[in-house]
Parts: sequence; C-alpha cells; structure tokens
Amino acid sequence: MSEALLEIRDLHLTMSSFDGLAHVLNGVDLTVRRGEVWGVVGESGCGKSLTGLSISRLVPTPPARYPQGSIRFEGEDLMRLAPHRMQALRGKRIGMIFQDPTTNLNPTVRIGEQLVDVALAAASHDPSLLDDATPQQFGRRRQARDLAARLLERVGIPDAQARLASYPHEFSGGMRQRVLIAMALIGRPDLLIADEPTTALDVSVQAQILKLIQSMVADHDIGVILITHNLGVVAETCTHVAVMYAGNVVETGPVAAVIERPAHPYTRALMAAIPMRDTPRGQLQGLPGVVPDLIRPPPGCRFAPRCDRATAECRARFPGTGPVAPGHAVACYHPVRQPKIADG
Amino acid sequence: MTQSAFSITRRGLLAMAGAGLATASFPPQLFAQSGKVLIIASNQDIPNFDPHTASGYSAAFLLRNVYDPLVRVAGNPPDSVPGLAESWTVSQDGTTYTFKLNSAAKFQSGSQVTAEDVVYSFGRAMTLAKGNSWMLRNIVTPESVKATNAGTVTFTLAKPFAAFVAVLPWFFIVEKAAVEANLGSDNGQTWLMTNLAGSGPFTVMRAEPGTLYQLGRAETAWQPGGGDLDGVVWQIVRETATQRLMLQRGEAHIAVDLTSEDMDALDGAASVVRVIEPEYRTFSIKMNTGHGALADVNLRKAISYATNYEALKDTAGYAELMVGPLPNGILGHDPNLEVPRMDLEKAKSFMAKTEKPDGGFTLKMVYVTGLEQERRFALVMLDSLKALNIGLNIQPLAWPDMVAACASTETVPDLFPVYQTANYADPDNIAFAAYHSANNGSWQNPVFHDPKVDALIEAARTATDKAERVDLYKQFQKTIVADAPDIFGVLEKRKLGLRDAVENYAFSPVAANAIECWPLSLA
Amino acid sequence: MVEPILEIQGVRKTYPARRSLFGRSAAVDALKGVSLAVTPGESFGLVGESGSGKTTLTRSILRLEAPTAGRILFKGEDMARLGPKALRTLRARIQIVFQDPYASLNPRMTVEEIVSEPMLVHRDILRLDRAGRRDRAAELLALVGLSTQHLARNPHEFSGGQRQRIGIARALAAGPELLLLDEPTSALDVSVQAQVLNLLIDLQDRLGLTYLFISHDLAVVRYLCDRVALIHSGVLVEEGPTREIFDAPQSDYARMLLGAAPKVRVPPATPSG
Amino acid sequence: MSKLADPIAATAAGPVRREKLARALFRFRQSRLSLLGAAIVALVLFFALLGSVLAPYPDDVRGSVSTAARFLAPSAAHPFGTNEVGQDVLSLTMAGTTVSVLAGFGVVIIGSLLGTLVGAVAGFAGGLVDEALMRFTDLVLTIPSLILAMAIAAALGPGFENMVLAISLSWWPGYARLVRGEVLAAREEVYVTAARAIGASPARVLFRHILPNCLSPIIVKMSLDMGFAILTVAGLGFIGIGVRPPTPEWGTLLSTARSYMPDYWWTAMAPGMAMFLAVFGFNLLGDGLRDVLDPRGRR
Amino acid sequence: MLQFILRRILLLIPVIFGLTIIMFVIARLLPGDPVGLAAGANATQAERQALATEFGLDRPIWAQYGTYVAGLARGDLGRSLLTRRPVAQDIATYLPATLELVLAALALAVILGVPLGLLTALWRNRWPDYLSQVVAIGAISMPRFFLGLLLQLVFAMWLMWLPLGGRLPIIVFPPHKVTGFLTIDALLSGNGTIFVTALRHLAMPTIALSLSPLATIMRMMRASAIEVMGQDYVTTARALGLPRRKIVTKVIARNAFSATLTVIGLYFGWLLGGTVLVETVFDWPGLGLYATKAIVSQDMMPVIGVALVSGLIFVVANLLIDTAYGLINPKVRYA
Repeated sequence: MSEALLEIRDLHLTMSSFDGLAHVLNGVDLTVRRGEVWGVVGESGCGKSLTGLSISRLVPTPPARYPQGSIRFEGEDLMRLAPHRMQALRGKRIGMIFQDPTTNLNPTVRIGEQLVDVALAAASHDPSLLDDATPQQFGRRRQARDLAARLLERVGIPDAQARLASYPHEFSGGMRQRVLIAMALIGRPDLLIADEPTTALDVSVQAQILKLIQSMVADHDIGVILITHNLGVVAETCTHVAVMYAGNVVETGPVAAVIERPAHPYTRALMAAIPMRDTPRGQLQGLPGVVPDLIRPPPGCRFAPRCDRATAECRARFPGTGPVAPGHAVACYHPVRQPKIADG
Repeated sequence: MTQSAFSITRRGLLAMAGAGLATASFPPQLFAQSGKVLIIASNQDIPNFDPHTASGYSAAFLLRNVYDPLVRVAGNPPDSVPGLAESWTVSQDGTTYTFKLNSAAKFQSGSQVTAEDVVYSFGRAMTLAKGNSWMLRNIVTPESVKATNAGTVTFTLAKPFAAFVAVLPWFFIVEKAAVEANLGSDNGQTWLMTNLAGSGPFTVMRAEPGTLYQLGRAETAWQPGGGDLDGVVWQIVRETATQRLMLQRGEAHIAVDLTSEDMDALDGAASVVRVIEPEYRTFSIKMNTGHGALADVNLRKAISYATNYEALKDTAGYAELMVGPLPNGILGHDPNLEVPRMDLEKAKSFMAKTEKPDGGFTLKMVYVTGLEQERRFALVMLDSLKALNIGLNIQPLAWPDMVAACASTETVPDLFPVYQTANYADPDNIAFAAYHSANNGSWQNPVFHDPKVDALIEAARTATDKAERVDLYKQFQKTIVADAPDIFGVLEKRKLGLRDAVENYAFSPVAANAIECWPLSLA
Repeated sequence: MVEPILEIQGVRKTYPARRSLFGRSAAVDALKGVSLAVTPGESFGLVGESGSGKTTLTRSILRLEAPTAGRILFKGEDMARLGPKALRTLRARIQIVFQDPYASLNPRMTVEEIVSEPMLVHRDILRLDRAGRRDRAAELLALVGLSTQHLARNPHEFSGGQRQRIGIARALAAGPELLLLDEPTSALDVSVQAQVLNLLIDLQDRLGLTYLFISHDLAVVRYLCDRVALIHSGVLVEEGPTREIFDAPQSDYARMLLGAAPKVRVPPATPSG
Repeated sequence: MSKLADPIAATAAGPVRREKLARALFRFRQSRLSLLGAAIVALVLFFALLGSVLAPYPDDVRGSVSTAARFLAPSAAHPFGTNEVGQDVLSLTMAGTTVSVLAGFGVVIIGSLLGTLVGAVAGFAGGLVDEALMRFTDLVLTIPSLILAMAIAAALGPGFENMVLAISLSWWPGYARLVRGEVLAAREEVYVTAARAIGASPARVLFRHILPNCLSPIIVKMSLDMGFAILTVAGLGFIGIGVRPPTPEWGTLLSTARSYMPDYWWTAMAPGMAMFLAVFGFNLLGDGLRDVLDPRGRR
Repeated sequence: MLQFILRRILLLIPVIFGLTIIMFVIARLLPGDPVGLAAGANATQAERQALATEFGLDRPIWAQYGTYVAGLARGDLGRSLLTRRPVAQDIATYLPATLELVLAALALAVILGVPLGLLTALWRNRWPDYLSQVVAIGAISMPRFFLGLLLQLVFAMWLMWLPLGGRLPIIVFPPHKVTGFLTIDALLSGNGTIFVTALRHLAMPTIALSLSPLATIMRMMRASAIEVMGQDYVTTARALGLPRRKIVTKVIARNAFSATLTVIGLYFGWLLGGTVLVETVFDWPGLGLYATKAIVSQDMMPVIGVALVSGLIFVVANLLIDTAYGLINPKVRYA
C-alpha cells in the first residue's frame, strides 16, 4: 500500500449566509493513494464539490470557515500552508477540471496562450518541466507552446499545433473539456480533482472523456478524485467510491464491494432509485423526505429522519465509521449485511 | 449707429456675444515684445466690417478706428469735431451744408481722399438702406450729395434737419476705387464684410471671430493728435466678472460691459480708474396704450404712482431716476417737470376712476431673457402692483419673440421694459424713435400714437432756432407726462473700467463703449 | 390499428443563414424528414443527443415553430391549417413540462397564479370562476403531492423536485390529452427523479394521458416508455418497442449509444485497487 | 396514491407577503449607503412639499423685493445671505426644491412611460417594427440631449410644463433601449415559452409574464434618473430656458448668482449645494434599490 | 470586417436625413421672428423682407429643406442669420475647441476610471471600496456647471493659479493650425510655452466635464469586474496556479474592459451635449456655446448644423468603439 497521497481528516466547513450559519461539511474523512480513482458521489447539497474545492483552498474564506479538520497532501497540512506556497502547489501538484466546459475557458484569449500561461506558471517552480519538450535554446515561451501542442494531441485534439491559435468558442463542448484536461495535466500534477467533468456532455462524448482520464491515471500513476452524482460513471471509471450525504462520508470502499453489497441505508436507497435493466414499470423506490436544513441540522446521524432503520441511538449521536469488510467502511449503527443484489 | 436694446448685454448667459479669451497671468515677455497694445474687453462679437451695413456698438468701435467720417463727435457735452472735413458751413434755411475736405487725408491704400469718394459713400449707404442709414432716411438721397470740386462736398437736404451734423459721425467714407473693384453681386457687401477700404488710423491685423480682433497702426495714419499706440485688441470676454478680474490683473486696459456690482467691487482697486458718467440712455417700462386694460389712462396713472421708484433706482445701481421721457441734461430737457413718484393715495384715487377700482386682475409683463436689469424691473413691478391688488404674470421672451410681439397692437404685452439710447446727441433721436407714430410696430414704440405729439416732434425736428426747439420739446414733455404712456425708469450711468496706464481718455456720452483709440497712449 | 393521437409526417426544418456582426453563419438543417406516430395512452420515448433536433421537433409540435416541410397531425387534424382560435383550443389539449425546474416558473407569480394561468387562458373551455380555479389548483397540487399552503408561495421558496411537481400541475390544469415531457427529470437528483417518474406513471394510469417523453437518459426511457425512437442529427435512426430496441439494437448508432451509457454494475474486468 | 403522495411539511402558513417584504427590507438595511440615500431623499421630498411654506421669508418666495437689503452677507437672519434684489437665498432655495423635484418626477415618469412602451413593442414584436423603432431611438440619441431639449424648449417657449416636456422628449430613448434589452432577454426565458405553449395571447405574454419581470431594472433606472433629471432641469434653467420669474428654481438661481462671483459667492452656494444633495440622495437610493430589487448587479 | 464597416457607413445616410428632418420640424415650431432680430432694431419692414428673401426664409418649409439637403451634398450647411457667416465655416472654427475638450475629458475619464474601477472591485467590501463608491456617486451627482463655478472661484479667482477661461492668452499667437487642437498643434510646432499655457487653460474645463463620466466608467468597470470574478474561468485560472497578477490583468481586466467599452461609446455622445454648460462657464469658444447662442436667437441653421455634426461624430465614434469591441472580444466576430 503506497504512502497516502492525500489524507482528509475530520474536515468541518461552515458557510455564513443571509439565513444563518450552514454546517456544510460535518467531519469528512478521505484518503487517496496514487493510482486510485476515487468516485465521490452524492446528491446536490451533500458537500462533494466543496470538499474538492477545499483541497485546493479555492473556497473564499470570508463567507466560509474551517473550524476543525486537516487536509494533508503528501504529509503537509494544506490548511496551515502560506498562500504563496499553496499557489505554487496549484496546477503543479494538484490539477483540477470543472463541470461546464462552456464557462471554464477565458473567452477572449486564444487556447494556445492559455495553455502556455499555465505551463509557464508550473515551470516557474520546476523548470525541468519544459526541457523534455524542446531543447533549451528556443526560449521558454516556445518550449511551453510545443509542450501545449503535445498535450493537446495527447488528449485527442486533431492538428493540435494549428488549433493553438483558435478561440474557445470555436470548439465543441467535448473538445473544450479535452483542452481543460490538457491544462490540468500540463503541470504533471500528482493529484487530479475532477468536479462533474462529464455531466454537461452527451453520453457518447462522456464515455470518451472518462476513458481519457483512465488512461492518464495509467500513464502517470496519479491519484484522482472524480466528483459526480451519477453512480454509473463511478461504477465504470473509479476504483474506489465514497458516498456522501449532508456533509458526511457515509460509506467508502472498493467500487465492486460497495455496488454489490451497499451497507449504508442511504447507499441502498440511492441504488434502488436508479432504473436498472429489469426494474418493472412503477416499481422504482423513491426516497421520501427532503435533505436536512444545514443551518439547523438534526442531531446525530443526519440521515436518521429519512432512514427506516433509525433508532434512538442514531438520533442521539453521530455514528463513527466502522469496517464492514476489508477496505469497506460505513458510518452507521445498523449497517445492512445482505447478499449481493442483482446487477444493473 | 443704432444702439438697439438688444445689443446692450449685461450679465447672464444669453448675452449675444461670442466666447471670450481671458488672459492668464502669462509670461510677461510674450506681452511686451509686440509693442504698446491697448486691450479692450467686451462681450460683443464684430461679425460685419461693412461700414454701411454693420450695426451695434462693437461694429461702431471698429469703424470709428478703421474708417473716417466727415465729422466726429467728442467731449461732454458732446460736440462735432472735424473728421475728413476740416470745416463746414450751413445755409440760412438749414437745407444746404458745404464741407471742405482736409487735403492731408489719405486712404490706407495711399491714394488721396476726394469728394468723389464721399459722394460714392453716401450714395452706397442710402441705396443699401441698412445699418445706420435710417438716421438720414428721406432726408438725404444719393442725388442730393454733390462734389463741387475735388476738395468740397455739398448736401441739399429734402427738409431742414437740425441734427444733421450730429448724425454724420456714423456715416463712414470708403475708397470708391477699392469697392468698385470688388462689387460682386451685392454692391461689395460680401467683400467689405471681411476687407477694408478706409482711411482710418488703424488697420485690422488679426480677426478670429468669436475670440478677438487685433488692430494695428496704419503707416498712412494722417489724423492729427494721435497717441503712441502700436495696436489695439478687441477681446471678446463673455462674463463681465471675468472682464473685471482681467482689469484688476492688468490683462485688459479697458472693460466696457461692467455692471454696478462690478463697479462696487472695483471701488479702491489698485491702478484702476472708474468712469461712471451720465449718458443719454433711458430705461423705462412702456405700456400698451392701444389694447387691453392699460388703454385706460387712469389705470396707467394709478400704476405710475404705485411704482416703487426707489427700488428701481437701487436695482439699477449707478443710475438716476428719469424726469420725463427725455434723458436728463439733453437739449430741451425740462428739469422741473412734475413727474409721478410713489404715492399710494394718488394711485388709489386714480384706481377709483378705473373700471375695476379694487383690482383683482392680472397684467402681463414681458422681458428679454438674459437681460438681468429687465428681470429685476419685472420683480419690482410685481411687488409694487401688489398694493393695488393687481397680479403680474412675468414672461421671459427670446428677443426675436419680443420683436415679433411688437408687430401688432393685440400681441403687445401690457408692460415691457425698453432701453432707448441716443445715437446722436439730439433730443429728436429719443423723441422720434420712442413716441412718433411712424415707428408704431417697432419695439421702440409699438403702440403709442398721438397726432399732437407727432406734430410737436416734426416741428422740433425741422426748427433751426435752438430756443424755438427747446420750447417745442418742453410742450412735448408736458403732453407725454399727462398721457403717462410709460413708467419713466432710470438713466443708467455709463460704466467703464480703465487702467491708470491709459492716457488722455476723454469721456463722451455718445457711444462711449465704442472707444476711439487714436488719441490714446499707454504709460 | 388504433388511430394515432399524434402523427409526424416527413417533417423537415432548415434555419436560414444568419448575417452576423462580422461574417455569415451557414444554414442549419435541424430536421431532415422525421415521421413517427404516437398512439393514445402510450408513453413514447424520443432519445437523442444535443443537436439531434429533438428540441426543434418539440417546438414544432407545440406550433412555437413552423416546420419547413411535412405535416403534424393531432387526432387527424393538420395543425398548420388551424385558425388562431382553433389553434388556441388545441393548445389546451397538448401541454409541456420543461427540463429546468428553476427557469420554467415565472419568478414573480405565486404557485396559485402559475397553476391557474392555463385555466384563465382557456376559461372559455373550462368555464371556471375565480373560486372554481382556486379549488382546482388546490386539487391539482394535492394530485402532484403538494399541499394547499403552498398556493401563496413564490417559486424561489421550493426545491427542484417540488418545482417540477408544480410544472406538472400547471400542465394538467387545462385537462390535456397529450403531455410533452422535455427531459423532466434530468436536472433532478436520482432520489427525487424516482419520485417524479413514479408520479408521472401514476398520473398516466389514472388520467389516461399520452406521453411524448424526450430525453438523452436511456435508463429513464427504458423504465418509463412503451415505445422508443432514436434521433440523430435530424434523422430518425431507429424506432420500436422499448424491449426490442434495448435488447437487440439494429443500427450502429443505437448500439454505440447503448454501449456508451454507464451502467451501475461491476464492470467485467475492473482494475483492482 | 398513498405511497406516492408524501405531503411536504408545509412551513408555517403565516402571511407570506409580509415575510417577503421583511426579507427585502433587511437586505436594504444592510447597506448604510442606501439608508443615507433614503434619508436624504426623504428630506428633499419633505422640502419639495413644504419648502415654500417653511421658508423663513415666504413673501420673498412670492417675489417681494427689498432692495435696501441687497447682497447681505450670510448672517443669523439670512444664513445664506440675500441676492441682488434683497430676497433671502435660503428661502428661495427651499422653495426651489418644489420646482426642481416636481420637474424631475415629471421628466422621469413621462420619459419612462414613453420609453417603456417603445422598448416593449420593439423588443417583443421584433423584425421590421423593432428595426424601425430602434433606428428612430438611436436617431434621437445621436442628437446631444441638452441641445435637443433646448431646441424643443425654445420652440415651446419658457414655462414649467414646456421644460418638462422638452426634457422628457429627449429622455425616453434611454428607457427604450433598456426595456428592449430586458424584453429580448426575457423572451428567451423558459417560463415565457411555457406561457406561449399554454396558448396565452401575445399581449398577455408581454404584459402578464414579460414586463413584470422587467420592472425592477426600470425602477432602478427611474430612481437613478431622478438625479440626472434634476441636473438637466437646472441645466436648462442655467442656460435661461427655464421657469418664469418669480418661481424660484435652482438652475436659474445659480445662473443669476453666477455673475456675482467671487464677491457675493453665497448667492450661488445654497442652490448649488441643494442640487448636489438632492441628486446625491437619489443616486444613493437608486444604488440601494438596485441591490435589493436586481441582485444580478451585485454591489 | 470591411463589409460591416461599409454597411455601418451606408447607415449614416438615413441618420443624416433623420436628423435634419427632426431639427427642421422643431425649427418650424419656433414662434419668434429671427429675421427681425438679425435685421437690427430700426430696420423697416422692407429691409426685413429683403433679408428674409436673401436667406430664403420666406419660402415654404419643404422648399427650404430641399435647398438645405442639396447644399449638404456640397458641404454647405446654410448661413447663420446672426453671424452672416456660412455655418460650415463657423463649425470648422468652433468644432476643434469642443473636440479637444471632449477627447481630453474622455481620456481622463478612461485613464483614471478603468484602473480605479478594477482596484475597487479587487478590494471589494473593504473601506477603500466603500469610500470610492461614495466619492463616485458624489462625483456623478455634482452638477457640472456648479463644479465649474467652484473650480473657477477657487483656482482662478482666489488662488489665481489657473486662467479664468478661454483657450489661450490672447496676446499669444496660436500655433500653426494642423489639427485645430491647440495642445497638439503646439506640440507639433515644438513650442513648449504655448503647450503649457494651452494645457493650463484646458485643465479646469476638462476636470469639470470629466468628473461624471469618470465616476460612471469606474462604477461600470467595477460592476463588470465583479461579475467576471464570479465566472468559472477565473476559478479555473486560480486552480491551475496562474499568479494573481496575471489573473488580474489577462483574465479579469480584459473581459471587464470589453463590457465597459460600450459605455464609453455612449458617453462620447453625452459628452458632446454636456460641453454646452462647461463651455458657458469657461468661455470656451466651442460648438456648445455657438449652439446655445443660436438657439436663443432662434437662428436655426447653426442649430441644425451643430446637431448634425455632433450626431455624425457620435455615430462614427460608436462605429470605432464597436469595431474595437469586436477586436477585443473575438466571440462577437463569429456570433
């Protein structure tokens, strides 16, 4: 088991808003090692995106506050890091991809220039980055351009050198997402955080992008956090999965284990709500109730109000995370131990 | 030279003047190197140089210094002094005048000024019938001017005209050859608008419309008794406060449009000479005697006695109250004329004789937008009429609307203030312009007509004996006061500011702001 | 053969070239001759990716756009030849539920006003006075699982799922026979989606509605629809009963699409941790 | 139906409208600047209504003249001194509020009504109608507004109503462009397509669905325009095409006072400062309203 | 690109016709008697009639419009009743003064407004932001002519640092006329002292004129900068480690400025109108003053001329702004 690339321990996050203080993250734990592709899955408002953004400390701290918890990246706690050192990590050690390709590229600057800027930023910390692209004497900017072109080819954009001169709006949604992936990887990061990278794309394009991410992991042995609300994407792309609900990680484990034997009632409800191959018409199991109000969260387990297995104990205190099987843990007093359910 | 009310601009944005070029405290050497240059600050542009069509005091300034008339006017009280003519004689019956030209007179082109040029000039002036020609309308015709020989000219007037010599300073002589060479389609008007054909002591060196006009001393200057000026700049400065500050800072030598408030501020200012002299310029409030409520003489009398004359005088600043229709001090003025002053009992007694003795109605008073003094008079009248329970609806009018309103008796407002300036130092000028029925429809006398008054004016006009003229004008003034067609306002004093560096300046109440620069020098 | 409630015959739609600020953009053929028929009471699925023309087709059915060629018949009547009045009454019988719950409700109106708007517009058919409209609105809210207290509230006070229910209530207000469902659940979370899908199924059974269900999510279409049509860049690629299409897709496009859709099951060869 | 219907727990019914208002007021109170703006506007409106009554020398306002007391420097009796005909400058300025604010309202209301109509029709109808209306609007916009207003005012002659009409005629294009933009944007909204799908008539779609949502930017522009309208009214007064004496109006007061600088400077201070304060108040209020009504334009 | 510019230039023709028609209609409404004024007080009816025919004012309105438009082709804008000079010549003398003032004011407004707007957006909700907001709103609320008066009172009358008004001290001969802009002409003719004096004359009117556009451009830049800062591509830039300085200049400033550009175009038109008041206060011999004088004496030819010329300048300026917008914001090019 290689030494942990990223360790999030008991991360709490509060957001002050007009209506009061929202307890968005309520003690998130997550460990990612190189070569692992973690699917962080959960419904809207469960805090998965904020967790991702917190890792790169992109959440503006006037409204947000981190009362407790730590995020260790290769042993170093990012919460204590000075801003300029944090900025050095971004793009160089931690790469990020966001959801909507139409709004994530600077509309008034050519693609090549944007890629070069990122490369130069990364190279300012590690000049060697540019060397293997082209020989030294052509000047850093030229080297960065060639590196950019090579990356674009790597992510599957035809005649990359020419396309460097085009503007973002001249690309399709899928192509733009590829450019963003190239940008995220140009600094050769060790950890890649992808926040709903394929949600805005068509199914066919989505499949290609997911395969591209998988090949990146294989080539550069990087750790990936793939944030999504689509269990199907997790099943086909990730090695591990962490299910989140209302600011907590309720279940983690290898994908196969969690999908075949979901232990947490919420995970089971989630699986039951997805129309499978053989779900008879009208038999889909909806999950009654509403996500809890994070300003006045219920005491104890936040899923209790909607959980048909909830007991007084659940409502009193928040259950710790206990193992259910090797590498497969769940935060529930009454986890479900049942045989494999039919596959989708 | 007409002095229409319109061209007298006081404060206020709507003065009909071009933009000014106020000087800053700028490096002296720029100033000195161009010799002794007199700077006159005025808010009047000089759009037209043609001596026979231009009007307004700014044009008069230019023409007086660039052209020569047969006779000039100077001194206080004003008197005719030789111009191109050395001497002149009048026939017994006052109809034939003979002028002997000064042989030294030369045009700026170098050629001699001859009688032929005089004949040609008067001929052109009367045929074009613009500018100042109205003064000699149906008195002088082109045919009535003869050149008996190269040096003498005789005029045979259609009828005797006492003020003939007094009018001549505003008729300038052009060089016949120069004008005839550039007649164009409009008798040389377009050419003369921007070119010179005169014999005056100065020529125009630089003309920037709306900004400044710079005159330079002509080599051919033949006139006797000149000062040491190398040039004169007529600088257009729209705000009189700016004119005053330029005077105080020595950036201008003479300021011609100062208000009473400016004069107060200049009291005791270093090296500034204040010229405050009475002038033949009446400022009264005319009433529509022909149509509407004020056709009733009793109402007019009532209003005359209700007016707060002290307030009118206060708002005008440096001014005296008028005694009757004619300016104080002019030939024939009757100083002990019994003129209405604020007397509410008398006013009420006249009101009792009107249709509506206890008032309760409103009159309409109009004034020209931008003329501050007229606006103040309107406010004083509004206040005064309250005593008679008469309301006053004050309406500012653009000058063209005023001129249009005066065209027919129905549209003439009940009350409207008017300036009357003596263009030539003779009572006939005010009497004829303001009270003669021939002028009905013009803004100077839109409505008033009285055959008795017309006859008196005609007689005084043609009488040659001074005593006889004085008696006629006394009768004229008595009848006017009895009829009370106007509220006699004030005689504003001419207000000029001069630097003490300006030498041998002599004030003359006629067109005092059209400064004659030839005699002046700079210390 | 039961007479179809909706028939689309060879519909084509071309958007003319637009002269923009700087250059010209080319003409676009959104629909290249699409024909299909929907029988009453059926749930007909229309699956296509972005740019496939499914939105243009929806807008043409609603007569918000006129097709360049072809005919659209509703219960045998050609919609193009209807006069404005007849078109309006027809509009009462075809209603639509939109994809984006946050944008499809007028922010300035209360739920009562939103739901009773169709009744107001078609008061000549429904003949309901104010009180009648109010009761029917309350009844519709109950039908979709909301309560009368919600009548006076504004849209921004509801969750995504609740707003979609309001959208459905509005669609039912005029008593339609055909309901166009334009990706009604794709913006919702899985758990909420399940509730809305079941609500739709229940409403169809109780009110005998016909659904034209437009979506890019194959799993949802398989769950809800009896027949399915696949559309790709303006052309109808394949059509037939849901079971046959999903189990034995004929066209390459169908096969590619079915393969690409991520399925929630342990993939055969997963790279172990 | 039981397993389906899960009645959402309705929050306390309570009168809903009051709660929405409370929330908006709370957001308004958030920014101190808008509070300051609201206070100044209240003061200005107070003087607009009671200005001439409260003025220390009411008869001065009606045009009485006391030439003996000309140009008195600021003193206890006359905090802002007296003018060229001895009238108390403070009273004139207080009374002037009425004219200036009323004129401002007149211009903004006429301008916005005219502009909204043109903008709504152009935005909604589109095609040739839009092209024609918008070209005309641009045409009126190309003529410098002050010169156009002056020309119209000169044509109609001086007087309060003519001045307001003249300015409004050169004011409405601003609203036409704003409303057209808003209508064009709103037309693409989904809820508008929904309304048309329901079968609502074009008029109903425009007035029931589109315009209510364009209301807040219009209100924000109206409150911001109030300040500029007062400035333009004063500008016309300054040029001399304003109200008729003796009605006091800030622009005319400033125009006459201008000639007595620098010696009798106080005659210009009162009207100038009053104008500044009024416009400042309306601008602050407008800014505050924009944040409350129209969150898109965040502070 | 060329085709677009050609189309916009063709669009000028209807604008010219539209402008002149509107102004002629307004001229028709004028009650007054401009001829009476121009003919002088004592002119007889005959003399007035002669003047009227000379200016063609006695012919029916559409006939006058016909000759006017015909004259337009030859660049003849008719003659002013008042100055008797052709309007085109008057405008040629007065236009450079106004343009110099307007361009100086706009330059000042953009040079200060844009960076200030950006800075206040970056320090949002901290005291410098609040302070700048209050000052900006204060600047917008300050009546231009009152501000001009105050400047004149303090700097020209009391402190006497700056000249009272006008463009150049009269005794100084203006530099050789190339552009008509005194400052630029002085530079071209290499005369330092005149350049300095001309600048000192330009100072106060420019400040009075530019304060309000400066504040508005600042607020507009601030608002669009804040909006851009909320966009995803800014978060992406930060996530990818771009240094803050590059994010501010290349990402935020560039996108925010392209939105602010359109306001600057609109403001150009407003400034042309706005000069009227400032010119009146500072004796600045520009178009504004010329138009005011003409309007008051109801001499309509100059008014139509001024409206036409400023209208054309406004349209051309906006054309330039739109092309510049297209260059900066490529998306527009393929819209």
